[in-house]
Amino acid sequence: MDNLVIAGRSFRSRLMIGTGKFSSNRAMVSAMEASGCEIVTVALRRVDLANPQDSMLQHIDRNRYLLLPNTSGARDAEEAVRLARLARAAGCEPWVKLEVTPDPYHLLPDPVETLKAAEILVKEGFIVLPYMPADPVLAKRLEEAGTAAVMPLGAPIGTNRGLRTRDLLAIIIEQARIPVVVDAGLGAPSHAAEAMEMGADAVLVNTALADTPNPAGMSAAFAKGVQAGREAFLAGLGGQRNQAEASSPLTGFLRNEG
Amino acid sequence: MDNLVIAGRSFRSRLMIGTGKFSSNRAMVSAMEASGCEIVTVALRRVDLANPQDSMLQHIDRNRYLLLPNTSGARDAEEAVRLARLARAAGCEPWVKLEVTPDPYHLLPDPVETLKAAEILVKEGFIVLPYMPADPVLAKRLEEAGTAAVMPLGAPIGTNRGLRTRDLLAIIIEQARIPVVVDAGLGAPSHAAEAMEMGADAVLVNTALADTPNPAGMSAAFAKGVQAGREAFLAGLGGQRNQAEASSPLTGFLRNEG
Amino acid sequence: MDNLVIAGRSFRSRLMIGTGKFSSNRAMVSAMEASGCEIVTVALRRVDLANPQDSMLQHIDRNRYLLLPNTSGARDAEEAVRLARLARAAGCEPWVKLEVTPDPYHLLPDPVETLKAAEILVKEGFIVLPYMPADPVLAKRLEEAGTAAVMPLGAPIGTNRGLRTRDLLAIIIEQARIPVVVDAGLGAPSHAAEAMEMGADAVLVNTALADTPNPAGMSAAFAKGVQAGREAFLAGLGGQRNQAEASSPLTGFLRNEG
Amino acid sequence: MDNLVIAGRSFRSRLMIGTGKFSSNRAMVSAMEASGCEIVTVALRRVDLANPQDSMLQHIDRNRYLLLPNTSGARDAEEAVRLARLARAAGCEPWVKLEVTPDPYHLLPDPVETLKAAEILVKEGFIVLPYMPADPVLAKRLEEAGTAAVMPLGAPIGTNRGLRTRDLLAIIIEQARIPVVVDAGLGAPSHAAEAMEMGADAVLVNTALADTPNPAGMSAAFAKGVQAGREAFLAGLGGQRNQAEASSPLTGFLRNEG
Amino acid sequence: MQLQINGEAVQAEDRIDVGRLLSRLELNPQLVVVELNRRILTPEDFSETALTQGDVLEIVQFVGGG
Amino acid sequence: MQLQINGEAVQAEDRIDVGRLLSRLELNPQLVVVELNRRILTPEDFSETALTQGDVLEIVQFVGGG
Amino acid sequence: MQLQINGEAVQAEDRIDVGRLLSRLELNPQLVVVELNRRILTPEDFSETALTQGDVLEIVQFVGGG
Amino acid sequence: MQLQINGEAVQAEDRIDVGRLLSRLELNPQLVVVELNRRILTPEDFSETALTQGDVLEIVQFVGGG
Repeated sequence: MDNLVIAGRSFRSRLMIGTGKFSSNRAMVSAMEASGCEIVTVALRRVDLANPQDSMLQHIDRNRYLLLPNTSGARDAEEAVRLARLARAAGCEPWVKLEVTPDPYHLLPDPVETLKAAEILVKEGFIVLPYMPADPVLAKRLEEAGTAAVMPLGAPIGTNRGLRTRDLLAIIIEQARIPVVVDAGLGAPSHAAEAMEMGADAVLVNTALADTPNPAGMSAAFAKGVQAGREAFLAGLGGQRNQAEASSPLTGFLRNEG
Repeated sequence: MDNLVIAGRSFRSRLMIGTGKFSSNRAMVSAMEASGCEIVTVALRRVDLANPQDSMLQHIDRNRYLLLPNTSGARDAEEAVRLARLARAAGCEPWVKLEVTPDPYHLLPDPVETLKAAEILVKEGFIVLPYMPADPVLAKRLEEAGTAAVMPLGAPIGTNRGLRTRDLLAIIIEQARIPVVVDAGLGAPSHAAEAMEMGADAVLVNTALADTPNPAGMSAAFAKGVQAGREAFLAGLGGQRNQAEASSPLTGFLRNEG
Repeated sequence: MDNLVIAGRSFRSRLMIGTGKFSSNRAMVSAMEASGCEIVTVALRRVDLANPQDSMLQHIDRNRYLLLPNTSGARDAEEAVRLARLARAAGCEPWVKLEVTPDPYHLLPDPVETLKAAEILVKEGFIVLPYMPADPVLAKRLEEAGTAAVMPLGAPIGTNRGLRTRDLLAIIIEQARIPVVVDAGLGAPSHAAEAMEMGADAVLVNTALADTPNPAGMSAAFAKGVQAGREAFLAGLGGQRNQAEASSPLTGFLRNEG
Repeated sequence: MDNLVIAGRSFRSRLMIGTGKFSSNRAMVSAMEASGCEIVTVALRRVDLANPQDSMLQHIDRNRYLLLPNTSGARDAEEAVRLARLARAAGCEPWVKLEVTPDPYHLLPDPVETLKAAEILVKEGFIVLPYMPADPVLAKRLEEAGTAAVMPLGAPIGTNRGLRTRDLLAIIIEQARIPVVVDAGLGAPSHAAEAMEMGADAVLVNTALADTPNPAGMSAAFAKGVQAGREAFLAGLGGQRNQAEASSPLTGFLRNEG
Repeated sequence: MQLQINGEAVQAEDRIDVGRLLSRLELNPQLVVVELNRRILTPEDFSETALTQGDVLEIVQFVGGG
Repeated sequence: MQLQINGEAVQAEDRIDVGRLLSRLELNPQLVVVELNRRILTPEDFSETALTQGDVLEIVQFVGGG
Repeated sequence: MQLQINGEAVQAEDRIDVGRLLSRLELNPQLVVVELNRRILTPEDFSETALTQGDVLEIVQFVGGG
Repeated sequence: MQLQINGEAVQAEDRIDVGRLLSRLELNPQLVVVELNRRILTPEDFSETALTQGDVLEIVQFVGGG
């Protein structure tokens, strides 16, 4: 079986999904089920005392899905560590999608604070999957710090622009000895397929699944795209040529050459 | 059911495959089966009297696959028409993938001769699927001439470069009232998926399936890629943004804003 | 001197400019002067009897600029030929930018009608520069028909999208024995520079020069971009690498290697 | 005058050049002169006692060119700081192009060590221009640390691949309050022009100038490309459209519209 | 009599010649081209070409175009 | 007495414990996490932890996030 | 007599018909198409079509193609 | 006595100063930088700095670099 293995745990699906921005819990669950995913990210936020919402946890089958709490909202390492600890206290397994994004506009990860937080969380026994810029040197440093995977961005979150960091993702994949999960910016199954064809181990998708009239249909489509890319990677893709090459024989035409 | 319909005939698969360049008939058949395709292209060539090969037809289940003879090798309309007639005489149904490629190096289609041949073959009752440059005006003229579909190229044949004619394919798709089958240059499932996401009705792939250590595996991958792209198109893809958009809530952080 | 030669006539500038859409004749002239161009395109239209405009010809120094009338508005070969004849009757030299664009939305050229009109106009002694799809086979056929140059499109007119037909332009340039002038879609000097680096002989720009707060500044910028690309082409560009290569020495570091 | 100002010092040229890999000092000087550059980078290396070379310094007019020593070869902050101090001791002004590249294969910058070294060197009074990944958050942190500019990479050094980090460069430029100098990977004048059109303040080029049969010609070409991009940025570029827009009038045709 | 000019019906005095028509229309004969019943006229023809009832004329000029 | 909960001043009866506070707030103790003066409480602590004037609490829960 | 088959000169016995020619050439009549002097034959014609000196034949079959 | 220069063992006469060492090595003191036991010397120091057994020197110069 071609399983994804992170921190010794094995997953059949290479598509992780984010649970943000769905129009309803029903839509979220339909996307989760259609995607065949086994890992879903969630965020931690203050309860609104004025009108407490029922928790989305009630809608997620914890036996079927591994909850991967993120540290979204953290602006530095300290805030990220605090959020990770709260998530673990909530009874989650000690897995965390580490996010440190000081800039509220572009929501891009801070390489220095992310590395600092990763070092602390690894020491505290967390299984750390850091969201990071597509920076091959940082990826190696996070790997050395003991993260379970790296999650480089394909494009700024929510842009649906695909692999805008292609060249650097290729280097990260080539050098990594831990799983590479391409996160952020994947707006279409073809984007996810391309990441997998390049040799990524998995992808995480959210906006493209929440932001469509048909979350379940789109999630099924992404699942196939991820699988397509993975199978092509395993089968062995041919390289690109600059010169055409006939797919029909170049002899035996109905004419007498020279 | 979301079927592809060409000339009133319905197909479940939107992946057509070419039978050229496989290392063996066995490899070819394994690719056909793994791809789930229902339409396969073939070429006509002179028998080599010195050493006649057994015909590849013996390996193709005619009840399962529609044979789509191409006119490869034709340098002008007359040669193409002659090849189409020979193919029909061989007992094929009157379907033809019209190819007129005067230049043996880049094997690009001749717009004028292709249109001329299409007009003749349509009059003779052929179901014509012309291979063509990604030229929206030509696509309309072929449609007006009565072709059953158009097959614009994504990139020069055999290059595996993907949708290098993206902008023009989008216009062809937007304007066409007959099926658009993207042909040539699709080198990876992500390329096929992208074509389908854009709204193409089908794709034709050959080199990428023949030119791999694992034709069956690659064909299965392309089948998933095509399906992924189709389902995403039907579900409704979101547009690209230039500005990031959070996938986690932007309120309820563990701090007291301003 | 590295001159552009078309139909035996020599030009120092490789930037042609279109005169459409300028906010005023003053803006148009400032752009022409700043661009250093020697060829400008113009269109023919019915005089508005209700309020006749003064002719833009009064603003163009005919000794300095070669007027290249286009056949814009022609939907087929016959209309294009008629417009070309009218332009010549207006006292222009028999140069014509041949445009046949049946579709009023995308304004893309008709390959068949363009070839037909080119054959007629060449016979009538016109010096024909056809606007055409980026179709290498059509380019050869137009060359064989005796056109003085070919003008393949980089992207649909007015889109500013740059060389979206890159791969096919490269083949056209490689095969052409007449000048290749990239027309339409060039939205920035970098687009014009890229076309020249690929070996194009010249470019034609209009929208990007008319559609800016500073036509003269933008025209000067394009002139430099064209020159930059041309000089780089002549100097000889290096190829792209997939692997980094140090620009500083890889020896003599302040450490004692193993 | 539209000057580039770094650390209060004003430069007319926005093209910096690297002096590595030239076939001869003569070729290097011809490139410097043709480029009109005012800033050139140099590296520090151990003298080869076995056969001491004459120093390249003798070939560079120190009154005309500002020497910008790089810290190439440094694998961490400490090595980079040591090299910067040695360069200053050699009588250079205290400008330094900070490079920390632990990986000898891809020569990509280390974000953490680069920031650490920048903080030290700024305190010691250096004018620091750090070579960095195209990481907008790191760019802000370096700016806050007091660097005089940031030098994000367009593509891995020496690859000639152009702006492969386009989307992130745009964010860096949008956010920066210090000059942004795009460095590494610029292989053609069109790449340099595009960087300037995006609003970069300057570019640094080396490989493309050294690695050509005609360094002087290529340097002149890049100088024009940089100027073209800058002037277009100042004039105001139009946006891209997805729909064509006529450059000739859409009325007054020689036909009577319905 | 009635002429059709640029697709519109126009009244003109009988037997007016093209040259006079242009001046009536305040058009500079140097800056327009005239097509009479699908035949292109040269400026020299203008004054010698008398128009008759129902003639169809196209009068065109150059405008900015790309 | 006054507490600060999620950044807001909240009045509560003296010596209320966290468990009771949560039920007052109609929050399911299984579905929230409570941080008291920057120290994380476990659900077991809730009923044994009495609050005092000025205590700062954060009460958080999981929401959808990417 | 001499025939031209697929561009090559081939000797064959006089008045041989196409059917026999194919078996001589060890070709399966079900799997080839025959064009005689630019006219396409149907399999039924094979045995009834006698060849004569100088006839030009094309014998083609399907091969893999894209 | 023995010195280590640029990572290599080099024999030199006792108590040689840096200035003399450079001329022995045929190096132009204006064009190199010298680091002695990790301390950077200024050109002025060269003649006053006597070397002793085991000193570690780095002698560097500028080369082309990007």
